[in-house]
Amino acid sequence: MSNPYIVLPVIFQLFVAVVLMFSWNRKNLQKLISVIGSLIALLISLLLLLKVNQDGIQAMQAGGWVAPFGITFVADTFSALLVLLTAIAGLAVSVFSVGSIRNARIKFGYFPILHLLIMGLSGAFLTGDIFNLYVWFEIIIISSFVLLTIGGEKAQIEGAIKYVTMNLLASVIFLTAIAILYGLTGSLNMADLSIQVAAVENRGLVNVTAILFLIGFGIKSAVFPLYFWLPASYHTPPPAISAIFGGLLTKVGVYALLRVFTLIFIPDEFLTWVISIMAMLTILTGGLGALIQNNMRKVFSYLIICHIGFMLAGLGIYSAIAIAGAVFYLVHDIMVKTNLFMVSGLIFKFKGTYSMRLLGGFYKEQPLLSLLMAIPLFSLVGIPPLSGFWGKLLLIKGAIASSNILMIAFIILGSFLTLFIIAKLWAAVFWKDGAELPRKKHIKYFEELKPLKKKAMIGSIAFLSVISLGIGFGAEWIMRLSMTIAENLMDPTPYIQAVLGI
Amino acid sequence: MSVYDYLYYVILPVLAGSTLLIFIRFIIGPTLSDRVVSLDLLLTTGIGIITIYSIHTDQPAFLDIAMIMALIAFLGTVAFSYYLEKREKNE
Amino acid sequence: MEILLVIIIGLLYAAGIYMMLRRSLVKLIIGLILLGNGANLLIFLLGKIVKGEPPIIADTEKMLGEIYADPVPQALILTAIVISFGLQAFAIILIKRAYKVVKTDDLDEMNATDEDL
Amino acid sequence: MIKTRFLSNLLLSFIWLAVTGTFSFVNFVFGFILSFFLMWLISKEREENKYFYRGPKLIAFVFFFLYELIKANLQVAYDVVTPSFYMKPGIIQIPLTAKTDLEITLLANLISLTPGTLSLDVSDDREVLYVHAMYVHDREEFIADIKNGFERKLLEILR
Amino acid sequence: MLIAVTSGFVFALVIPLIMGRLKSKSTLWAALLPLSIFVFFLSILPEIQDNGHIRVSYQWVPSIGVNLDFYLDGLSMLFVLLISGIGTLVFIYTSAYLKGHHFLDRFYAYLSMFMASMLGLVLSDNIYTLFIFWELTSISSFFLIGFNNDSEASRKSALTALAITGIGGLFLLAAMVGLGHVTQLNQISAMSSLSEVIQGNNLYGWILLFLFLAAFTKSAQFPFHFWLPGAMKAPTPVSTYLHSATMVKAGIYLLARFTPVLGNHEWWNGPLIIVGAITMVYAAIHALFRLDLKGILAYSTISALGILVFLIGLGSSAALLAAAIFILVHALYKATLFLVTGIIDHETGTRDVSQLRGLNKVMLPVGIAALLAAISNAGIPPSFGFVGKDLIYAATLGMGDLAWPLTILAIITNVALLFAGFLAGIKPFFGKLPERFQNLHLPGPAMYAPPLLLGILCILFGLAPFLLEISLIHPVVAGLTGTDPDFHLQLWHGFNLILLLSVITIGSGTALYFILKPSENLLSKVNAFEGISPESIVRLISRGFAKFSSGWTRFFQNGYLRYYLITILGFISLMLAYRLFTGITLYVDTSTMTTVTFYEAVVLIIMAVAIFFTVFSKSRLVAVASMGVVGYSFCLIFLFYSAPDLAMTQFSIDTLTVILFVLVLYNLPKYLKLSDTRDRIRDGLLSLAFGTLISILTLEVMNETVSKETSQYYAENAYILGKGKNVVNVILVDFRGFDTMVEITVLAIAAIGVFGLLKLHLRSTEKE
Amino acid sequence: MNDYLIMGLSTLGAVFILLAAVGVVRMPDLYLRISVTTKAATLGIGLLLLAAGIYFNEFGIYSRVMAIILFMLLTAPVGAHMIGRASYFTGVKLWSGSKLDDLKGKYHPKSHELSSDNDQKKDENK
Amino acid sequence: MKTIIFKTASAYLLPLLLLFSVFILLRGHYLPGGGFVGGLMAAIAFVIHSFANGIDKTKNIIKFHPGFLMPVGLLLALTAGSLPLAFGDTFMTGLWMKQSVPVIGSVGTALFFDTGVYLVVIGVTLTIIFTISEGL
Ligand code: NA
Ligand code: NA
Repeated sequence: MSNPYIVLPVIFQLFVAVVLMFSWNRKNLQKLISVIGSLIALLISLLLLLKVNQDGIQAMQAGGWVAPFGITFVADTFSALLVLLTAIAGLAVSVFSVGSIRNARIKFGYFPILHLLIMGLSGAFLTGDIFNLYVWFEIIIISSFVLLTIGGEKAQIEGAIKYVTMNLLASVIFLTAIAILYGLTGSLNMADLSIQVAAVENRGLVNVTAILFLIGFGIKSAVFPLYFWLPASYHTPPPAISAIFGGLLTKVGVYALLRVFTLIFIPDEFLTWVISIMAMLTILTGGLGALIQNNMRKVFSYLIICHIGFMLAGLGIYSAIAIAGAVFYLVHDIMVKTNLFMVSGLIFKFKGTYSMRLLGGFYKEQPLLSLLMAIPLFSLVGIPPLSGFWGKLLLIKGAIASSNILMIAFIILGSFLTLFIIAKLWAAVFWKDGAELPRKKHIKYFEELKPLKKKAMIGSIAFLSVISLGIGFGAEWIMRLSMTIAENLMDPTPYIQAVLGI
Repeated sequence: MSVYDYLYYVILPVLAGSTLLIFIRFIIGPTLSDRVVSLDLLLTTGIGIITIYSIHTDQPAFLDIAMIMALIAFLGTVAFSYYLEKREKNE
Repeated sequence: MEILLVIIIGLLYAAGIYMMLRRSLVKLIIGLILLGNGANLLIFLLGKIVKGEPPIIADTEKMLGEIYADPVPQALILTAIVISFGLQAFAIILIKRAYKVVKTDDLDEMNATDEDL
Repeated sequence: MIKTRFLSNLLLSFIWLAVTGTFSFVNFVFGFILSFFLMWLISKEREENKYFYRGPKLIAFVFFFLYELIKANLQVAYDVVTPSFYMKPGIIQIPLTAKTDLEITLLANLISLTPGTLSLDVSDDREVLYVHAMYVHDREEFIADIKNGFERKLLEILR
Repeated sequence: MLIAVTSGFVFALVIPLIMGRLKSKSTLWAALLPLSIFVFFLSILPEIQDNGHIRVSYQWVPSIGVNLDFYLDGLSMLFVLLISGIGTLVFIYTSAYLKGHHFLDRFYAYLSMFMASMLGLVLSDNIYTLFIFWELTSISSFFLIGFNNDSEASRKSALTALAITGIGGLFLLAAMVGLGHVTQLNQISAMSSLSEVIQGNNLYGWILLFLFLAAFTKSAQFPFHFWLPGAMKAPTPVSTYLHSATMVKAGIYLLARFTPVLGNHEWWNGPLIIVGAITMVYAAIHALFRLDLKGILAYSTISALGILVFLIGLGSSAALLAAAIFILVHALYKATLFLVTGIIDHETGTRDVSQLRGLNKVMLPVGIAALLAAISNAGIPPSFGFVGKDLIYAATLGMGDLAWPLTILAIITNVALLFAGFLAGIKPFFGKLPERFQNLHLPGPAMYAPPLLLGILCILFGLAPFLLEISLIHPVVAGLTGTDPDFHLQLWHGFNLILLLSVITIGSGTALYFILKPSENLLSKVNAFEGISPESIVRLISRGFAKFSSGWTRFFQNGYLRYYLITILGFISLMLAYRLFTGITLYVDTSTMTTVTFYEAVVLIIMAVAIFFTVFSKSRLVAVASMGVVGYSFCLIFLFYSAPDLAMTQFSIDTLTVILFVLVLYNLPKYLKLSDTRDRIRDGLLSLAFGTLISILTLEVMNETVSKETSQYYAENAYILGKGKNVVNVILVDFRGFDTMVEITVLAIAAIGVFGLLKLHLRSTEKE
Repeated sequence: MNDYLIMGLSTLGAVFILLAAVGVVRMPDLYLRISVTTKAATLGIGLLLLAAGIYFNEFGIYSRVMAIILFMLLTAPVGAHMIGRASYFTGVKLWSGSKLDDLKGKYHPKSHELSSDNDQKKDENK
Repeated sequence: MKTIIFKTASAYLLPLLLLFSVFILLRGHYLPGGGFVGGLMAAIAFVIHSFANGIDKTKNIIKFHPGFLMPVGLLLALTAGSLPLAFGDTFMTGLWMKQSVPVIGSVGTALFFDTGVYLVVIGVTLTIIFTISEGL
């Protein structure tokens, strides 16, 4: 029952980070280690997913202590899939960093921290212990905090302050919730909690605790009205960092919401109502925000919020099909958002600005690259059969099945706004004739880069684009996974069984 | 009166009362130095409370905390002095 | 005692939040620290507090006696304290850097990232 | 040099025994090895090491000093508790006979530990010690007290 | 069939590669693709005629029923032939029209992608793939409309078109999902038998609404029509292909396709008739005042689309027949007129009708094509248009009580359309050729042959409607009505009311042509009403929306961290309060609590005062020192309550934190009181509320009995299994060692971060 | 016997601490407060620790108690010296009843170098 | 700060505190203490020294950059955690030597793990404090 290798994706990243720290001042060696490490990590996660797919939910008791006494790691399809996606995004960002991160940053620990961030994400996905989840969240916060501020330019600092304040607030709320949960049940193991919480007689207290979790994770996943940190910060760090943030940080909050609100708390009517309202307003807020932005990265930042709303909608509708939709959308979004921030970074390397007003002519100048960039852009829109479409389809199905017309209206609104925004962006950045931009001294433009760096940047974008295309055209595979995941979430018995052996 | 009762009903209250007095100095200041001095003294008194408490509860393990406090408390004072001097130099 | 501690917890949360709502970066971070302290005390309290019985197995015994303080919350708080320390340390240094770069401690003057549309 | 190091090492090993509270040979050996390692670790600052061998004498002096401490404490206590102050405080410059770092430091600390007096600073040329005192009835008398009391006794032990 | 659909996509992908390689100047060969598709489908026409339909199915995403189910019946066949047939001509035309254009390869790519999507759309039997292809038509048309992407107007039109059709597409998705949910089927062809089930479901209304929105936006129905004239910014082949013959008809196709499933219900017929009627009249009248040839054609197209919606709304078999015919009629003459317009534009450089005259003298074949199309458009015998118009009147006249009002609307529309047709097809070619056009000459056959061919077809089908009747129209109507229809298409019905109406139409239309001379003056008068046009209303709405967006965004994302926090905390407090006071009976169980001793009380008092001092102190350092006192008090509480490890750790960390603060703070600016009293009171109340809520919550949770299972396990096994006597430490390094591992990693990251934050100064280093 | 010893020592210790506490509140200037408190408290704690040593009466505890006392003797005066000196820099005033201030003007205002500067004293004596 | 008194005291405090920190580390499994507090003590020893003598002097005493202790400690902890994998146990399973060692008691992976914590904490604290003091 206990599979010691579940935790390998996590441990391995730590190992890579340690090795990177040992090669502190040797930037080229660090690049090599990072890329090779990410590649191996990708392999490991792939094997893990295959294993889970084949043999069902895997659990591992750290230290060999019987659950619920030790820390449990659980790989079900959901977590294994997310770990795999993290590894994919990690590899892409690692390669992209090789091309785009300047040496000064590398000399100050960029790569080790990147790997520790990925470790934190993987750990959060795999852990089966609620306090351990908190700990992983903290590692995510601190590493993202450091990545956000490394180099410490004005904008970065300002963004980081907002970012970290609200995320720490979320942590405190999360910690408070854990304290109360422990006070109610005396347990920390999530599978055990599933049983214990159900047995608590004072449902009122359980409901209050649920609220705390909702808000704690809600802040992390940047939902309305808790999202403010995201648009304030995501556009400030170097694009490689934005990419990993945009792809994964909020998603881990969504993961936690989906996990906790299916395994530990079963939302009552009020809660699903609240979640639904939050989902709708999140979609609205993200969409409206993106609509008026001029900075490309801000547009994507707001779109993250908008699309988090979609995922939250799945939870609000709370049916297997809707949750499958949220999961599918999650999968798609991780790949695409990571890619889009890299795309914006690449465009910046050419033009030296993120401003859509100033940008232009990219299509004329770089037709093939434009075509490549169109893939993530239009995948995001969900032009069928690109990847963004499928999750939305499931969500609408779920909403229809529960006759939730209002939710459909908001999903349509969100999709429409996304479509319009991306089309606008396309028209502005790619179609429009760009003005002659002044060359900025502190930017190393694309044409000044070494060929290897050029290839690294384009290659990572292409890599994720291909995966996005794969998700879209080979939707059946992800669809089945999402369905399995949704079923497992809605009926956690196998999960509990795998962990507690009962 | 057993030694336990004596420590509990006489010594601990005296120490606690001293703490309060010292804290009053902390509150009224008026300078930062005054506060630092009273903070230092608070910690020292804390060590005393811990010592008595370890007798009262028959837990010698608590003495270790006293030991650590004795070592570290001093650092705070040093840091504040460091600060005061640096600030003075900068102005 | 518990009731008093509950009041202290409420006070810590309130104070932490009040400080976070100030305009000074220093106050903000002090607020975060207070808030973290509140959460730690909450964990401590909800693990049911016991006087004078630390979870240390006596020299002659092989397990804890009948009455002992719950070691789990203690371990959790230890982890939480240390983690918060890491974050706080970084945040405190951020004050320094922020002052160097932005030349102010006033949070209201740190809005550039939200303003440019 | 080797001798001083050995003595310092020995002293640290004894402190180890005291701290751990297990008075066994094995523990002593462990403490010795540990101290040796630590000494090696911080050994760059060679000049400081020679002081360690004076450790035992130092501890002896500490016990001797307790007497002075209690006596002075009572004097101050009286002033603290009684409503009015009898004190005549001030900062006084005391010329130093003590020359080495250790001598000066010990003297200063002992003065500080005595109630009513506080070593504020040593001049950069190590000529004088500035002391804040509560009862300065006469400057010269005060200086003489210190020089004949603490400083002389201390130097006797140290030299 | 799959090949037919996908070949377009594949072609789209490879064409940019091929075209670069082939040094050939002519790109005529590209037309082979649509041509072969056309031929292929023509070849299976007899099969449709015999069996009614062909069905092919390929699995794609079977787990949710998204499969490539293709279903070729009469209706699909009609569209397929239009798409591939006109497609062929457009491809040919393009090879000349855009000859030598820098991005011709891309143009072909988009065009074939569009064609493939359109084919997929009309062949799809699966509700989801129907939507997928629908969206693909929108997106490929976006690229086509915006093809001249350095022109701002062009980009704007592309955006508008995409916005309108895009949102419609999303509604289509909702409608389709709804249908799928109600019927539990994915294949449209299987749904007609469930028509009553659907109409009985409470989602029926929603499904209709969504479907209509999809169809109306795509087919440019009032009030969503305005994107279409804008879309005329596209190169003429695009206008021809998308905006007259095919894409705009997708909405019509959709309505027709679902007539058997959703139709025959007042909720279906009513809205369609009303919207169709408004659209056809409104747009027809609009067409009267245009100067721009393309504008005229655009509005007349909208009007024609209105007629089609109107006919489908009428729902009678006569109406459906009329619709089937009119689709074809309109496609033929409108495509011709567009192509002609393209030639005129291409050669003369203007599309202003008031300036165009006498072009017959320089480009006769084009003039002939235009004339033929105009005749068909006018419904003058023996054109195919005449057949169509007759059927329309027949349909309206068959509507019982409403017959006359509807017929009159149809007449008004037709009169205006006739005028528009004349204006576009006749006016430019007759009269005196202006001087500046003297040197023009006829473009190559690749350009004039396609319109000419279409123009000839306009007449040919009028003369011999039977060519189409059995082969094509019959299966279409059979599919739409679900019956075996009995009709005969013929040019001449004898003298009857319908003929009279036709004569009236033609007469008044022709009269109008001679009376009404479009001019700038007139146009500007009409434009005075622009303010209340749907377009400007939508523009107003979208401007309002943009304002709202910006207001909303700035309201929330206002840049002030403290407002963010207030929002978040306010939200938490509300939620907590609601749940606490509605779900829990508050009580406090003091029986299990420990007593307070004097020294504890002192510690708590000190702590409370220190907290206040931390908050209200006027000096940073004092605040920090007070915070230190709070921490040290903590340490004592931990000590009293049996947590020596915690006490130690808290103490050392607290000291370190104070040291860090002290080291950082010495060079900060003055610690000012920055917020005013009102703010402080507000924040104070919020904080107190939150603190109180947490306190109450804590009190309530303390009443619960905790399971001691976990701690009991640790108590029993820490030494026996974990070999340690300090249980907390055993938990930290063994039972929950993983936490500790992560914890030290956090510390390491923080240290690296601090190092980087203070040591790394980017400006002074190399370029990024 | 031990009990009385413990009670006696702890009483003495507590009294010294109380004295320090009263002193810190009552003394009129910072230097006096430092003067009074550092040692009184150190002595008090030493006595309390001694009481604990006697109570537990183990070698390990005695040695630890001695270690703590040693630490305190080592750190307390240094701390007092540090804060006193720093306070002098920052201009913390002496009590008005102070008799003399030899330190006045001896610190170099910028470098904080402290001179022994006997000239000044000679001047004063004249 | 240039004060002989502090300088001299710090020279004595340094070895004392270091010794003490090892003591705290080793006894953590049995009594309050452990790697974290131990590590902090050790770091504080150096911090005091650096306050008295300046960062450069302290850095000279330590033979390597304190940051180097972080990967070393992490690696030690990681190895202690992974070692059981080689014996077919899961990650972090405690392995113990059969016989207990004098002074230290039972020696097992947990001790190495705690030592890893100890080293990391020293490295972290010193890195932070040194970095920030250098900027002063
Ligand atoms: Na904390
Ligand atoms: Na510890």
